[in-house]
Amino acid sequence: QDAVTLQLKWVTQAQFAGYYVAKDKGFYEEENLEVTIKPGGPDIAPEQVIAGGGADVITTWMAAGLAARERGVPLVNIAQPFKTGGLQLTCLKETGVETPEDFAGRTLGVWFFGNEYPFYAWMAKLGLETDGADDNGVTVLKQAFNVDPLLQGQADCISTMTYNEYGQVLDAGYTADDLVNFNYLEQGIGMLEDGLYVLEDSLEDPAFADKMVRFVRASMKGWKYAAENPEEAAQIVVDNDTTGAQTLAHQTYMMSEVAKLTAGSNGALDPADYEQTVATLLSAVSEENPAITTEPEGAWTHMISDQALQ
Amino acid sequence: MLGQDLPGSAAFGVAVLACIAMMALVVSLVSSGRRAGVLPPLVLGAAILLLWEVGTRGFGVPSVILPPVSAIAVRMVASHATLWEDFSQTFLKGALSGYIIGCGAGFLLALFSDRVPFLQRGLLQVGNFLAAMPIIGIAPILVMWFGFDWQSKAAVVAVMCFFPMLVNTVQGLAAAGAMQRDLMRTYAASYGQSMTKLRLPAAAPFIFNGLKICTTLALIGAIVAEFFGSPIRGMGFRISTEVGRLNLDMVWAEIVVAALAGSAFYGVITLLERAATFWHPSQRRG
Amino acid sequence: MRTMQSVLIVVGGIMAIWLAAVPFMNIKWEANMASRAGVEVSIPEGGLRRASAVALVFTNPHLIPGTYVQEKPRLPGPQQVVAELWATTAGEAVTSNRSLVYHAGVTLTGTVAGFLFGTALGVLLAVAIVHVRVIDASIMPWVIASQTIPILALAPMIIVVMNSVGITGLVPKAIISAYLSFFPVVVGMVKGLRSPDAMQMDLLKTYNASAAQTFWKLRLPAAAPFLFPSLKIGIAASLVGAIVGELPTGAVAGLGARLLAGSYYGQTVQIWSALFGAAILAAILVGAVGLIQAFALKRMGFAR
Amino acid sequence: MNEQSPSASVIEARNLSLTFQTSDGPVHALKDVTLTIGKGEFVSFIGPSGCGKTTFLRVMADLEKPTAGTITVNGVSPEQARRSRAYGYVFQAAGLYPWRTIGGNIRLPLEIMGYSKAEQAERVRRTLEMVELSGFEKKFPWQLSGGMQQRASIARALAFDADILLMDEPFGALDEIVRDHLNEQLLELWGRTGKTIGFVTHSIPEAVYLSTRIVVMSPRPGRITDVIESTLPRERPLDIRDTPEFIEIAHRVREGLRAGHGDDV
Amino acid sequence: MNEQSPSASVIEARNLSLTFQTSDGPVHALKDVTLTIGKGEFVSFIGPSGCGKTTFLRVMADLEKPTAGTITVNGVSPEQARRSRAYGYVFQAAGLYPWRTIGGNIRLPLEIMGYSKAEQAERVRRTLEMVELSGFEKKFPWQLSGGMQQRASIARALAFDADILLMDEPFGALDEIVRDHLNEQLLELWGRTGKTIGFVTHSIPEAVYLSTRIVVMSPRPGRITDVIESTLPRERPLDIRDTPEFIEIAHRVREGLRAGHGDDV
Ligand SMILES: Nc1ncnc2c1ncn2[C@@H]1O[C@H](COP(=O)(O)OP(=O)(O)OP(=O)(O)O)[C@@H](O)[C@H]1O
Ligand SMILES: Nc1ncnc2c1ncn2[C@@H]1O[C@H](COP(=O)(O)OP(=O)(O)OP(=O)(O)O)[C@@H](O)[C@H]1O
Ligand SMILES: Cc1ncc(C[n+]2csc(CCO)c2C)c(N)n1
Ligand SMILES: [Mg+2]
Ligand SMILES: [Mg+2]
Repeated sequence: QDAVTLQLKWVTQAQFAGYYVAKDKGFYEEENLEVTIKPGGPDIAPEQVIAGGGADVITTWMAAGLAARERGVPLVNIAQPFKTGGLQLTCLKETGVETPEDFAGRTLGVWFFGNEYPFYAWMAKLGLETDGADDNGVTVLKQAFNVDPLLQGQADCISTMTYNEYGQVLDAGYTADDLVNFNYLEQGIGMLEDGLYVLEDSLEDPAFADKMVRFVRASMKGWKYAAENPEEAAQIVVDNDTTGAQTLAHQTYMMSEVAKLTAGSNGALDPADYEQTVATLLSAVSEENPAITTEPEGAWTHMISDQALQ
Repeated sequence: MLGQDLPGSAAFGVAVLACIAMMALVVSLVSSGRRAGVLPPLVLGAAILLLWEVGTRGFGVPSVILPPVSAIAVRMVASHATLWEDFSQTFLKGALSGYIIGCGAGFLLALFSDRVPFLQRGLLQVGNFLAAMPIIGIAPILVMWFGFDWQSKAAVVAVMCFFPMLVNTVQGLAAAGAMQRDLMRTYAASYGQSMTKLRLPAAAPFIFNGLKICTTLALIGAIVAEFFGSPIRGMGFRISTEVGRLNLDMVWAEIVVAALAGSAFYGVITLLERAATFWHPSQRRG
Repeated sequence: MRTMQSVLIVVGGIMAIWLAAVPFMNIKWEANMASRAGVEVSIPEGGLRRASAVALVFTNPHLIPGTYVQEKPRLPGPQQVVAELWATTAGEAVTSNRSLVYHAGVTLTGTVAGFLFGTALGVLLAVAIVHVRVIDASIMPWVIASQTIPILALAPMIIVVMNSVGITGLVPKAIISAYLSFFPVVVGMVKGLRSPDAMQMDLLKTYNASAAQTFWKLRLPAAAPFLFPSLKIGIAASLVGAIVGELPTGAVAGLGARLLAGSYYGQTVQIWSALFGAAILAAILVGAVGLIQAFALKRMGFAR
Repeated sequence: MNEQSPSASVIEARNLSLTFQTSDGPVHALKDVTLTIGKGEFVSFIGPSGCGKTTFLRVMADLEKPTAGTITVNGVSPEQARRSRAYGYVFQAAGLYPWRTIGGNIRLPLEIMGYSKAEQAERVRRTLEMVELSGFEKKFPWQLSGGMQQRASIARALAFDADILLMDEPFGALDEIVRDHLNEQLLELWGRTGKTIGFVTHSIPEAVYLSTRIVVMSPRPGRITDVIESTLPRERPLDIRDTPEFIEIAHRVREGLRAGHGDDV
Repeated sequence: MNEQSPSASVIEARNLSLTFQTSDGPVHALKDVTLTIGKGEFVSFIGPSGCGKTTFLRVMADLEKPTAGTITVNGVSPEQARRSRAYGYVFQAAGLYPWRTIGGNIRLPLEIMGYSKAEQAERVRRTLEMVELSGFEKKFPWQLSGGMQQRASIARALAFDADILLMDEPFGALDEIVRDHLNEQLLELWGRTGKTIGFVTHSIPEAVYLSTRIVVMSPRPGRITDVIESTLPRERPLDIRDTPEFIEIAHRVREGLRAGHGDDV
């Protein structure tokens, strides 16, 4: 069996259900692979892990992947199970925010650690400064893990994922009617999320390329199974969570929402989506926080997905 | 392996030899009996930096894992304005105010409990228990209570400093010898008099011990608390954000600032201690 | 006995303050939810956000009971923490990853491994510092400087870098623990090894004792009373190191992972119970060192 | 000058006992001690190590509470006497505060008792001269030899005007010549001021040379085995120690001591 | 028994000087000291505090290096003598190791010098008996009174067979009766073993009672001002101290001391 180490972007949750299902259901084994799935965490940068040789393949957001490429870690997208993104900005209606025009003077919660590029691109597009609340700017908070800042009234809007934090806000007692959501895709600054990336030169090794083909094939099988059997997938995720803190109810919710994001993808990257992500990043470059400054080259390949999905 | 890394390992070898030469110099200096002062640690530091620089460059360590020293230095110069902003946010606002509040509160409670001996025994036990507790774990709670800005960082620092200070002060107030106290009794000295003239001076070495422990805790507390939410400036914010962006040179620049600030803070307290407790055997020399 | 009594009073006092604080900390959320649910709530002019918690509590006494049983309180009631502690210890099999005992065990191995490692390093360094002048002159300032580096901020990178060379799990965590615990041991041990006074040293000189004999028969026993308090500080620091080492790799296991998971989902009660679990673990560890200390020092005749 | 009236008794102890409770069981430091010290007397306490000399002095000074019996100092309880600052006390070890200079140490009681600045300076100067330490006012204790520290601690007890002086082996750490000198000084001071002095010593000649009365004690339990009245005149040159009368008293003290020693070496 | 041949000199010091460099400037602890001690002699050193007695003894023991002059011990350098374990040393304070029992403390030099277990036990028993501490072998130092600790420290120096015994005020902390007793014991040991003894004391009677020669020293700088040969017989009962001969020697020592004291109190 060939060993493959996958580094996730975040903790064990249904966001990564496809991989856990493939492992649990023996899809990897069928492809003669022995896959180790390393959960991530708030301070684990998958790009750093792969650069240091701690993983063969990682999941990450495209903006972060391209940024890493510009900083000397030659990442290549080999597959894109997520067709669309779940990132949004969620505001409390009672604070009076209804459109992006209302942002000026507000406090917005943002995730950093390589997740901030879409936000800065958006603000650049809106022409809003990010260094303090006034007529022409917003106050940015580094939002930690949870939705407390919104519930405690410390921020007017916070970042949420459709499949996770948004559900937590609903769980806390607010209804969809109390909230206003700005989906990044709908705002035209959508960027590809959770793709699979490897180091460019490793693909030159045919044996490695072959391993990745089998890996992507089995993973997509896992995603398909997960979408069809959300309850079982959620249970598999909960079983794989070593902290014992995840609940089945929440993971089931997450699975159903994640399925919406993976729905349109067969695993191959759609070059149009790639172009859009790059165009957004380049068109609205934030001065202090540029993800990329020049058009990347060779940042994706169909070599693996083509073979995997034929 | 050999062929590929030859320039790297050759340079590394030269650097190792240079370090050995420097250390040999120090050895001869020290063993010749002359007072070498700050020279030996400086030489050691220089040797480590040299090995670091040559090692990272020579072996082609990716800069997203460990950048060479020179890159860090360049970054420090280029981003000095950001570094200063972060420093004032985290150290001047968060750490320092928390330090003053925490140490002050610990000291005052120790004084108070001294007047209520019954309370003191329990307080000390509970204080010892809480001092051993990983206070760092309360950071997410305090960020939730006190908001994102430096106030919550100050709160974390204050809580971390409180117990070491309390425990040390209480211990210090008990440090005056039985005979020294008896002397005060023979003078029928008032509580305040024996406090100011005997027990506080006798407690000073312990109080400074607490103050010194807290200098390192203060910086650590303020930085880690920023991991749990912060405005978009501060040393902890910068460290965690720039790791995510793979700008490791900036991360190390912040760490250098933190180490310099921490050492300076420690040094200042040590100087104060030396001035205030010159009489203590540990401070006498020659 | 009197100590016991006053400990109880202090703990009782803390409990009372805690209980009294709960309504004030949680009232806003309670009022918010109650008014959404159509319950009569008196909210002052200017809305809930601006309202003072004190005023809210006194104008809405009927909401007070609810503040003690919120699912995600700002400040959980003590009974909630105790219930959660009970449920996650007695209520789960020890081997289950939902059991706090299991997670405490994971943290404990990291702590103990790091502590042993740090103590060994600290003792060796102290012995070298005391015996070799060059080491004393060149290393001590760096030992102090090492503690001013925010290792806790570096911890994630250490773990990633170690991960990248294939070292995972216990070792990186233990290294952080060791880094934090070696310092108090070096300081205490150097002080202790240097504690023999000139006369005690001279005595051995008159016997023409070797350096090794001086070490085993004088320096080491003289250092014992200094070593143990350092070990107590060291093991507490070690625990902090293990917990912090568990934070970044949040998905794995241990009290730090519990803390993070609780934080990630806003489960305050879970955070508090992990925190208390850690405090109890700290107390047990320090207590264990204390027992060894009492035994060792008594055998050595230091106890009076 | 030294009008001594037997009626004015300064210390009156009746059936005084003091038992320390230790983990090894009770230690009877004092047992049934009865003693009266008149005004202006110079009483020495002598006895083997551990016989309760220090303890007895500490009871007089209200630093220790007797477990049985009664004691009055100046007609009131030791506590009241202490509060009215009736005595100066010299401890067995110098016990100077290391963070104060020699001058600062001597000034300590004066500050506490509220003397004026000028008065403080004057008294420090005067007592330093008395113990021949002028010039060392600005030095810290650790810069002085053990004997000099001991003298500074004596100066500290003499700096303020207490009627009673309690001294616990004050000259133990001094060599014979300095000791002789300070013995003379002490006698001179006593003659001049009429203080009542309680004095602990291990030296038989010293006890005989200084005292109007010598109290011999024995240990386990600590009790008084002999009280020897001195027949020496109040005026005592150093060479009085070679007179047969002196040698005779010293002999009696030695016999008393030896008897109390028992089998204890 | 005690065959003393003048040729066999054990200690030979010529023009010995020792200056301590301190932050306040140099301290001349010893200046131009010349002295020869023959085999089997009992030499006492007496002099005011700080005159260099301890320093001189420490130079003999190679615990301090002279800054000028020469000294030999048993014909070799002090360092070689120390390495061959030529002497036992009793410090001014007891200095027992608190983590060892009394027995363990006495065993310490024996362990270091590699005596067999059986031999160690035997010697501990014998020396404990000598200082009358049998039965206290298992006790820790702090469970004993100061005087008993001092005796244990003497036993420690006697436990192994060194030809030279250097004792720095060994009986300072003891009361007169115990002191008398140990003085007798020491004389008995000396007579029996023929050791060479260097002995520091503050007590004139003690010096006269014990010594074959008394070296009087004076301070600043520390030098020898007088060397008094004792005319007393080797056999000395305690009451020899009342003989005119004894009093005469004591008087000479006191005069020598007083002269050396100068203006220094
Ligand atoms: N605080 C205490 N606790 C228990 N026992 C004590 C305490 N203080 C003194 N003792 C005991 O009381 C007895 C008398 O002690 P004290 O100090 O009065 O003796 P002393 O006559 O002054 O002896 P020395 O000549 O050695 O100073 C001793 O047996 C001593 O061990
Ligand atoms: N390590 C040292 N550094 C500086 N000065 C010293 C040192 N040791 C001793 N002295 C000084 O040397 C002189 C002689 O000291 P020494 O201890 O020999 O005196 P001593 O005769 O033994 O006095 P005592 O009777 O008080 O024991 C003193 O003035 C002392 O202050
Ligand atoms: C400190 C911190 N940094 C980043 C993220 C963002 N993040 C990482 S994975 C993921 C998917 C949603 O669970 C998201 C949003 C976070 N939550 N907390
Ligand atoms: Mg006493
Ligand atoms: Mg001496």
